[in-house]
Amino acid sequence: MQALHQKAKELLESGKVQVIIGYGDGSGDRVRPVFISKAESASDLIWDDRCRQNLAVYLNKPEIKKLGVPAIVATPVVVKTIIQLISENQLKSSNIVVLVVDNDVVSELTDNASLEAYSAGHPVVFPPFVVKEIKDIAEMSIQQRNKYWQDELSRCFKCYACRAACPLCYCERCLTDNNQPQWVCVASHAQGNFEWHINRAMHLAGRCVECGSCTIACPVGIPIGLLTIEASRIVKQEFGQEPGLHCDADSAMSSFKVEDTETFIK
Amino acid sequence: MSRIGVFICHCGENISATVDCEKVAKTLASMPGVAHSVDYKYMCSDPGQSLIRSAIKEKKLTGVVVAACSPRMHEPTFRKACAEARLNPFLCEMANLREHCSWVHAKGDATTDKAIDLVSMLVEKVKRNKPLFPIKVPVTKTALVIGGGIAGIQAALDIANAGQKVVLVEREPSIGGHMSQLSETFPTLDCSQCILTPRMVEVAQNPNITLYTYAEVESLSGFIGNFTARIRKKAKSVDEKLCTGCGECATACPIKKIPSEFNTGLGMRGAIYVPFPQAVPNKPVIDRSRCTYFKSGKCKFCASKCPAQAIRFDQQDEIIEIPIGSVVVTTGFNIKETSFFPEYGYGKYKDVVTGLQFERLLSASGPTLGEVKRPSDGTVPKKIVFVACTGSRDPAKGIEYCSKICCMYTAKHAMLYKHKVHDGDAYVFYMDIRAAGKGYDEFFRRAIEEDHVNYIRGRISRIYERNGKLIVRGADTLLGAQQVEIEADMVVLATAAVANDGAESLAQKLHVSYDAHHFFAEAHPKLRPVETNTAGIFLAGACQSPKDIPETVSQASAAASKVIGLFSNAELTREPIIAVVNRTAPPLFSTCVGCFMCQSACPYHAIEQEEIKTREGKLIKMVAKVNPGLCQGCGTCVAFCRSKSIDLQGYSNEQVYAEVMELLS
Amino acid sequence: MKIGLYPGCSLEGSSREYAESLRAIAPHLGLELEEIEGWNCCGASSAHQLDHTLSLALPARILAQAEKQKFPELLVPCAACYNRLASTKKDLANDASTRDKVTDLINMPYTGVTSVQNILEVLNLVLTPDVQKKIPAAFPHKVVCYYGCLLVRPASVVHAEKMEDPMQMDDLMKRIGATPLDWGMKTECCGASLSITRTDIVGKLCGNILEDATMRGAEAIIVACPMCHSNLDMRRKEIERVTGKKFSIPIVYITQAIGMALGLDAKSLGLHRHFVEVSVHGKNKVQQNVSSPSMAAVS
Amino acid sequence: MENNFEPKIVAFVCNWCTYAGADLTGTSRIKYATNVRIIRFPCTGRIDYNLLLKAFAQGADGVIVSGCHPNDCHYTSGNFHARRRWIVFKQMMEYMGIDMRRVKFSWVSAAEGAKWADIVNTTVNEIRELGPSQEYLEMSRQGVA
Amino acid sequence: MSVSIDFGGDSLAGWIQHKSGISVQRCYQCGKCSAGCPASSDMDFAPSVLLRLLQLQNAESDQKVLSSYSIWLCLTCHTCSARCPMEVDLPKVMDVLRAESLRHKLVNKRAKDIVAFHKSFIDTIRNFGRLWEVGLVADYKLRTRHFWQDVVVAPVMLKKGKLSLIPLFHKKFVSRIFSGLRNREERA
Repeated sequence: MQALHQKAKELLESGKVQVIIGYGDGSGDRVRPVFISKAESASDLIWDDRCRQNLAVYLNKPEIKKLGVPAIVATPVVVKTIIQLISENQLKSSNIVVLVVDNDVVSELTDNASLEAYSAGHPVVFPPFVVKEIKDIAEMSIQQRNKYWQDELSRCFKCYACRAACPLCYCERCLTDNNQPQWVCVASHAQGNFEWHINRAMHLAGRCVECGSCTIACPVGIPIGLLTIEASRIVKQEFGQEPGLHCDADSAMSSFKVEDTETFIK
Repeated sequence: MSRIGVFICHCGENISATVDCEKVAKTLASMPGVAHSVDYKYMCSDPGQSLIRSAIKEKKLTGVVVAACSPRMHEPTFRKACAEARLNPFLCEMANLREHCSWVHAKGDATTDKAIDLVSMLVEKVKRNKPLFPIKVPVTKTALVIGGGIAGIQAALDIANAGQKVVLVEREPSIGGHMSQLSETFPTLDCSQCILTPRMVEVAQNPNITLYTYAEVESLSGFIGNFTARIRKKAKSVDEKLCTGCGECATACPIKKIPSEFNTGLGMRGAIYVPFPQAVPNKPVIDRSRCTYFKSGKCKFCASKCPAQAIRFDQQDEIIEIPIGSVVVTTGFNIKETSFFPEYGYGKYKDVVTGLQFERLLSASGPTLGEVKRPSDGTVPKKIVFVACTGSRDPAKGIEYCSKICCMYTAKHAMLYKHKVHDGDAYVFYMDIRAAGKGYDEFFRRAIEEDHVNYIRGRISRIYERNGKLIVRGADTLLGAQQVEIEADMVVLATAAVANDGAESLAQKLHVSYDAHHFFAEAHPKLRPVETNTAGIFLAGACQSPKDIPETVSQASAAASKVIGLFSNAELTREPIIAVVNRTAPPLFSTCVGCFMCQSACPYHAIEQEEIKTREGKLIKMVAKVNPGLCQGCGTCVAFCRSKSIDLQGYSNEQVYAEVMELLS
Repeated sequence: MKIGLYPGCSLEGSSREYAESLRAIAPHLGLELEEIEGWNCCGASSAHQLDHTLSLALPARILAQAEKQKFPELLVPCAACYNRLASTKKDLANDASTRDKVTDLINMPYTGVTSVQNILEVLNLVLTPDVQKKIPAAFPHKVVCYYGCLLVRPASVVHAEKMEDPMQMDDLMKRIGATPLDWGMKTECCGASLSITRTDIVGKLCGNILEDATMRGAEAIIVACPMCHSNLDMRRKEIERVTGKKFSIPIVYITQAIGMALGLDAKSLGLHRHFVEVSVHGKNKVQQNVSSPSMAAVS
Repeated sequence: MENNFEPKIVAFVCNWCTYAGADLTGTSRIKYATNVRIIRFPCTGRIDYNLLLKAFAQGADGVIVSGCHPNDCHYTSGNFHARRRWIVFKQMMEYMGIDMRRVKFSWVSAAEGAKWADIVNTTVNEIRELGPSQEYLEMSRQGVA
Repeated sequence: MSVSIDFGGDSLAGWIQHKSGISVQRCYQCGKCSAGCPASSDMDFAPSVLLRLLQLQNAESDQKVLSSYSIWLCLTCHTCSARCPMEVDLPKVMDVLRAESLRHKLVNKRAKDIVAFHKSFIDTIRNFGRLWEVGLVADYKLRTRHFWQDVVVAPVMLKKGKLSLIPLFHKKFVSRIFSGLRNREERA
């Protein structure tokens, strides 16, 4: 942690960055995101196993953007998110300092190549319970899946916490806020919820970096992350493309290969 | 409030025989927003059209639905009628009651119900139609022709002779291309250089043509009528204005042993050279990668001998930018080298040559002055084997197509060989003879019947050298695939014609499509054979697929006529069915967040990145912007846009949504 | 370098000199050979001529055994065995259902981790410049390298670099001071699978090979395959009968050539087992003997 | 038992291939079931999956999506983009428990008039077998209630 | 003369496709395989002619193929497939053809020796686990009654220590494979 504090201090003092997005102590045993603009507060930063939230979500928030050039304390999934954001023209590696901590050594990832190398070396590993959920659903019949999701989604009341927590949901006007035409029913009944969630999955297909922020954010405990994870799984299986690996990759869903195969188009 | 007019056509009895047209008109009349609904026997007839025109005026219609035949048939007719009544033509839609309803269903309520559905769906759509106006773009009347082979020469001359300006860019030091390397041409056996070189000179002298040799296209931006080409003029190291083309420099150059590209490695050239005596321009260039001065800083023999003092060692590459209205791509082809063929010795046998090398051996201007001699020892081959389909039609080697020219030039080779070596034996191994063309089959028959060339149907398995002879192992498939072994003095491989080096990167610079073999793709194989999918860029010759000279020249003239046609207008008019990115009030400016997924989705590279800035020039955001000159209106971008910030005029989100909702209401 | 060894049946029988010479040169090349335990025949060409499953099961058992002994690499000096093992490995890697069927038959786990190496690949690794220093131009003979079929085909199995004109063996020959000649029969077939049943075809094919080699002025034909060796060496009578020509050129295993270059004695290299004598005189000279005395003794 | 159920089917087709192919069905006077209503798009690339959702929500029993064969797209590659979209959409819907047998994807060229009739008839028959669309409609009914 | 041979209701070509995934229809009769085949001149049908017969897909030509001598003369040297422009894996086709020829008892008379040899070979492996050359040749001679063949070579081989008269027994290593295969056949 020492190294992290030192690095943060240097960055702020040198004026290279104006804000450091990192983790700090929260209430109880929890950690919370902190935004440090003063060198003397650098020691508020913490780094341990509890630091898992995907802080990249703050990078595109206007109130954070206002603060100036940011440095971000990055977990592997944050690095992936940043790469994905770069590939979608939402960030430039030259306008951000990415700090990764390995064995109390802090490294700066300052260009696309170093971000990509880091991402390639740190694959996302799901916690066992997620692996189990994925497996359970995969083994269900289509009717069981229908019931499963109808039950789960019936709790959704369209608070859009999932949207707010997702670092890749950065549209300035969401599809749901568009009423000409009304693509997604406003009401949080079964149809409206279904429309919202399948759109979210389709929009994140081949983009979701599987950080799980949406599931954590859901106040009624719907495992909605599974939907976007599935969408990305389909993309990887069918087109061999994974998000968060290449800064100049075309999005899997807006590109194609002549050799793409399917069996259902007659 | 919409005031839609609905016009149900009986199409004689074509529609009314199975659809109750009167009922359709009546039902529609009571639909909200419909101000007028009638049926009539022939809507497309003059009285029918005037029915529409007068209703527009009298009922002050804001939109029209004509329910008749397929819009692919009469949409232009009815839109024109609306325009005549001063209703924007894009406020007129057609419901297809004939092809999609009356002709495919039996008479009955279900059919009439369907007709009602189809019409009401279009009524809901047309309520949301917006007036659209044809897009006009200006035209720069200069054509860029890329590649100075026979295709480029023909295209450039045709365009120039029609009074338009042409910029012709050639990568090599001279124009002429492969045709200048050929000996005689089938099926007439006229001398290739004799017919080509006058055309080359014409190019140089035509005031409408600007010729850049030793130059390449760096990039092309813009769109039809309004391209900008960046051209790199590679340093020739010679001041062309001063050079008189006397050739003293080439004589002076101490380096003499560089394999000549023009002579396919069978002859030599110096480091400063003119590729061949009839070159246009007939001025030398220094091959810097081979020049002693450029390698070691010493020599300058050429400069010391140049009477005009035209050598410029310090010359730099020059980039020029030219506004261009249209492009003709004529970059031609190449052939596979013998080294590509493992079973034929990986190119290690000197007397196994390609067809193009054999052309040089036959050519009077070639390294042997037209005498057929073995490259290894200079003896005259008495037994020679020609192998057709070497690499062509060979999926295992990655080339599944037919190279098209080999059957004919192989027959020509065998024939010319027999004419020159009377006591020689010529064998041709072939799979099929493809001699479709005027006088072609007769030509190849002559090789067999008059010149006694031995044609054997079968492919060669292997060639190897033994005692200075080439052992050729084949089979005669017309004799039960019996093995044939020939001890030949020389073997000529009709190797596959492939896309020219750099075709892929050029295609990417021009944004034109190309196939798996890097041949450029035509817009439609039959009906648009010289157009590309990028408006304003045309193709001719072997860069599109292997072809012979007559076909190449026809295509070049065709492409030229397309350019001339384009240049005959002061400006271009295009249908306004294009995508548009929304613009809103500040601070948002547009709901587009600039993820540019649409950019990779667009087949036409029509989406650009636009910077929205404050008045002080500070960047606020990047948004997508559609170039109306390039957009063809497929709408693929629209379906990708997550925030629905891009929409397609004529098929907008609101319009198609309304259609679905109405249909199932 | 330690490596697993699958000798194969021929190297225990009619081609034991191949095994002998390999074992003799191994220590000089820093090669430690550990023979695989309880190995069986790979099935050679007969198994796949008659029974597809058997032709996979026999090699699979060998590969599984190599895995069991944790050999990362397995040297298979016999070109025929090498080809069968490599092709089985490929088939099992590409087809899960076949793999299940075969592992069930052999009742051994198989994952495909062991890499199968032929003699040329291994020699290429161990015949290093350091070893070369010990043998400057010690084998100063004009030779032709005969690869036959099984070391170069099919390309999908053996990954030969230049299938129609392979150079690995030629390169090894250069390293021991020999002059490999270009010739026309490098990868032609000797007729191996008909060696007992259609000796006339074998005679014809081998005759072509011997004739071309002789015509080019080669002093020996270098081989790396027991099948090729026995056909070219032992079938001289038949070859003479079919072609009407006498050939005296000796057939030398690559391991024997390297052994001679290293100065090892003829006996340890098994040279005495050849039908066509390979005389070693003075400084490792390969002498062409005009008529084979041993052959004469029999006829 | 006679099946009196007449499914409602919406077809989303591209202008250049399938719409023209359906025109050819007409000019060839090949008969097919009346259950289908065609909505014209410039290209399959334009077809938003949300339109399929809306069609089901509005009570469609089946949907046909059809365009140019691969490599035949009037716009070069719109259908390739569409194909990717449908590959993901179909699996995603199935993951969420929606029976995608109600959606028929096909390539019908401008020359395949008979194929179009066949696709419509097959789809109508298959949807008739499946019965009225339930699962999706139930969701939208909840909305009404 | 034509007997009907059953390939599960398919032609022999279809059967080959089913068994090996190879389509004989890919062959366009360029003859490159026949041109390079070392055994072609001894065959009754050159390799490309065999493929042509298969392409015809009728019982008569299928039978010609299965009773041909060619399929047994194929040396599996892969020269054909290495150079085939259409990437037809002819050696693999030959494997299927030989299996079918045996199954339908159509083995060419002249090929009896070759089949006998392969059977002896496999029997030797079955009995000894490894190849015992003396045993193999003895077995082969018993099958074919070619007692005098190789009398010239064998004594020299013995003398030179290339043959061992006593086999080593490694049968246990392969007994499971052979019994497994037999069970499978019996089940089928």
